[in-house]
Amino acid sequence: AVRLADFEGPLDLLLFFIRRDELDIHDIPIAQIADEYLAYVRVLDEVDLDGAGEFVYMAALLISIKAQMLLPRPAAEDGEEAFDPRKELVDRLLEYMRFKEAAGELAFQEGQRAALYARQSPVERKRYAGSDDFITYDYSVFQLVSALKRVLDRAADEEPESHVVQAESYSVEDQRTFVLDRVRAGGRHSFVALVKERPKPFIIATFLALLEMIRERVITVHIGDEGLSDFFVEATG
Amino acid sequence: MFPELHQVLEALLFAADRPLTADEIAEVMHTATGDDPPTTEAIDAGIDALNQVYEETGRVFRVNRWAGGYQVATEPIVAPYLKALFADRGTRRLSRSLIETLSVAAYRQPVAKPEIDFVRGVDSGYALKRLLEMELLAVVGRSETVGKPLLYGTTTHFLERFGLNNLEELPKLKEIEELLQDPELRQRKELLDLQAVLGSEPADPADSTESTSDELAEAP
Amino acid sequence: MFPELHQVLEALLFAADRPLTADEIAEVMHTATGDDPPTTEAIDAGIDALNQVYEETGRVFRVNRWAGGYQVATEPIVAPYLKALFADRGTRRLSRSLIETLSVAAYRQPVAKPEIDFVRGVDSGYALKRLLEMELLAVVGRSETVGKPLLYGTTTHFLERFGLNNLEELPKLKEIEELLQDPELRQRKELLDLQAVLGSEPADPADSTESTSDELAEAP
Repeated sequence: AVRLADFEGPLDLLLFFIRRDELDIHDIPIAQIADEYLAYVRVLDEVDLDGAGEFVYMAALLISIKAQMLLPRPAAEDGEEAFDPRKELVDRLLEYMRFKEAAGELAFQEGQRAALYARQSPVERKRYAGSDDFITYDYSVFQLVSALKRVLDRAADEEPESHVVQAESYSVEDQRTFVLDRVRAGGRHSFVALVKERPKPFIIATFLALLEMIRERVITVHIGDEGLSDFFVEATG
Repeated sequence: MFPELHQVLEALLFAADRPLTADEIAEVMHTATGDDPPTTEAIDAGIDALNQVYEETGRVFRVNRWAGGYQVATEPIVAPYLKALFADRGTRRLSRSLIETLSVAAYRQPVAKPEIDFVRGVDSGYALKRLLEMELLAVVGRSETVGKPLLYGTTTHFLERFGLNNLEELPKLKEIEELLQDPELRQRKELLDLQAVLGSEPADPADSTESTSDELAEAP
Repeated sequence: MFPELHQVLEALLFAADRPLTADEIAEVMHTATGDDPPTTEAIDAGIDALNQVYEETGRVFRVNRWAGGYQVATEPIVAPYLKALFADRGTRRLSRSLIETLSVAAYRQPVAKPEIDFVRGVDSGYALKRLLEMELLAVVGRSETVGKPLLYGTTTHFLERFGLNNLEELPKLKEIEELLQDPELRQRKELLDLQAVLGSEPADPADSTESTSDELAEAP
């Protein structure tokens, strides 16, 4: 099964918001971010991705900070810094950013070194044999989740309240076949178009199938001008 | 007729499929001839001489110094051809979650899983397992803290894969202030803005982490 | 800037671990550049040109034509050195000084050199270096004590070599500690005990990480 953490984690989602809205990390509007974070967690929960629990934990933390922010704070004494309930989280985010930056440097180093070919020993070949841990991508997985969220919201709006939900289910495996049939024909396919006017279970299973196939490098993602509202997939060349 | 030192070095480094240390080379030479082996300095000078000849005569390989030893590898100019030759093996780069876990472990070593999990905000169990299997990390002991979790550290293979001679050559971990104020990052932010206007995404995946901080750097 | 034909040939033949045919080479070149590949005759002439340069510049390898393809191999003049390089591959047992040092490191990890030296009563510098090269030990950090010496710990390869699943499977020292209150005696006993176990390491013919002779490891 696909684990979201294989792509990105709860801290990345926070950084995603901060980056998207160009927020000052030292003055995060917690109330707004907490609500939005929760909305994303609901989506992750609905999709039932492995590891969503870690996001739930972070959402709970944000809500607790939000609550603390609402409490009257004692005025700062001279020479003392006012207590900011966000401080611990911000410190953690900053520390995480340091390592993300370092990881970027290492990845660069890895690329430089990878251009130099030495004789490869059998041991070396064994080390990396049959591994699927090499997917690299230059977008945030939360861009994909954003698109999913919009599609799901729209699907919910279109569904009449009284509508009796059919006990129709879609397996991730079926949706793999569904996606493969389309991308094999060639060209880039819009996620929105793939799941247009389909029921929620169909949308979710398709999304999971896509994540799986991205991880296995069966398909490649392109983020177009639509930015956060849609993305495109094509068969990996 | 006996070969000269630089010729012996060349032969050994060409035949080996891993980095050879000066000590190993000295040992091999002693075993082969029974003579006193050359000093580390002589070997190192011999390597320099070889590289100079390679450059002067248009060879497309060089002796590299990494993982505490010497290893011959091709120059970047021929990389596309070797990539094509080894298409089935691929020039595979570690995924984001693996390289992130690896960098936390590299900078914090010896480090236990709970600490890595905390920094990353996610369970790093799978990533650690894979990095151990790839021999980029190794178990190096046990922590004295509650539960005595295993401690992880990087391996010689890690140095080899990243072309580092030792851990001191790791890129310096940036201070937070640096991260938020780096003028280069500011510059890139302008580039990003321009790209946003032109409607294209930044192409370089290595930039994705930095672009996060770009936005922050510009925040009031 | 593009490499010349003979440079591409050199790179491919250097990195390949088997003979390459002219057809294979042509295909790789076509894949890498998209251009029409060179003819078999052009490739063969390129090989001749390479060999001539190798001879003129004193290289100790030549491109050989065998098994229906081309393969680089070293000249007979350096054969004794390569024999010495590969002779040590395989199943050598660790020397006594290496085993001793490894024992102390295994039980005390993460441990700094001064502590190992103290326990063994001799300088362990060389032994440590060899154990690091064999990837039985790895640097896992720095001590907080004076001089911030490096800390060493055992690797996954250590576990593999000694057939242990994890460090918990190291022979327990508890009984000994109960018996012997004298700390110095305990240390001696600790050594003997581990040697007894580690000295019976399984032979592993697939192992190629340690390729140096043990005799040198015994040197003072």
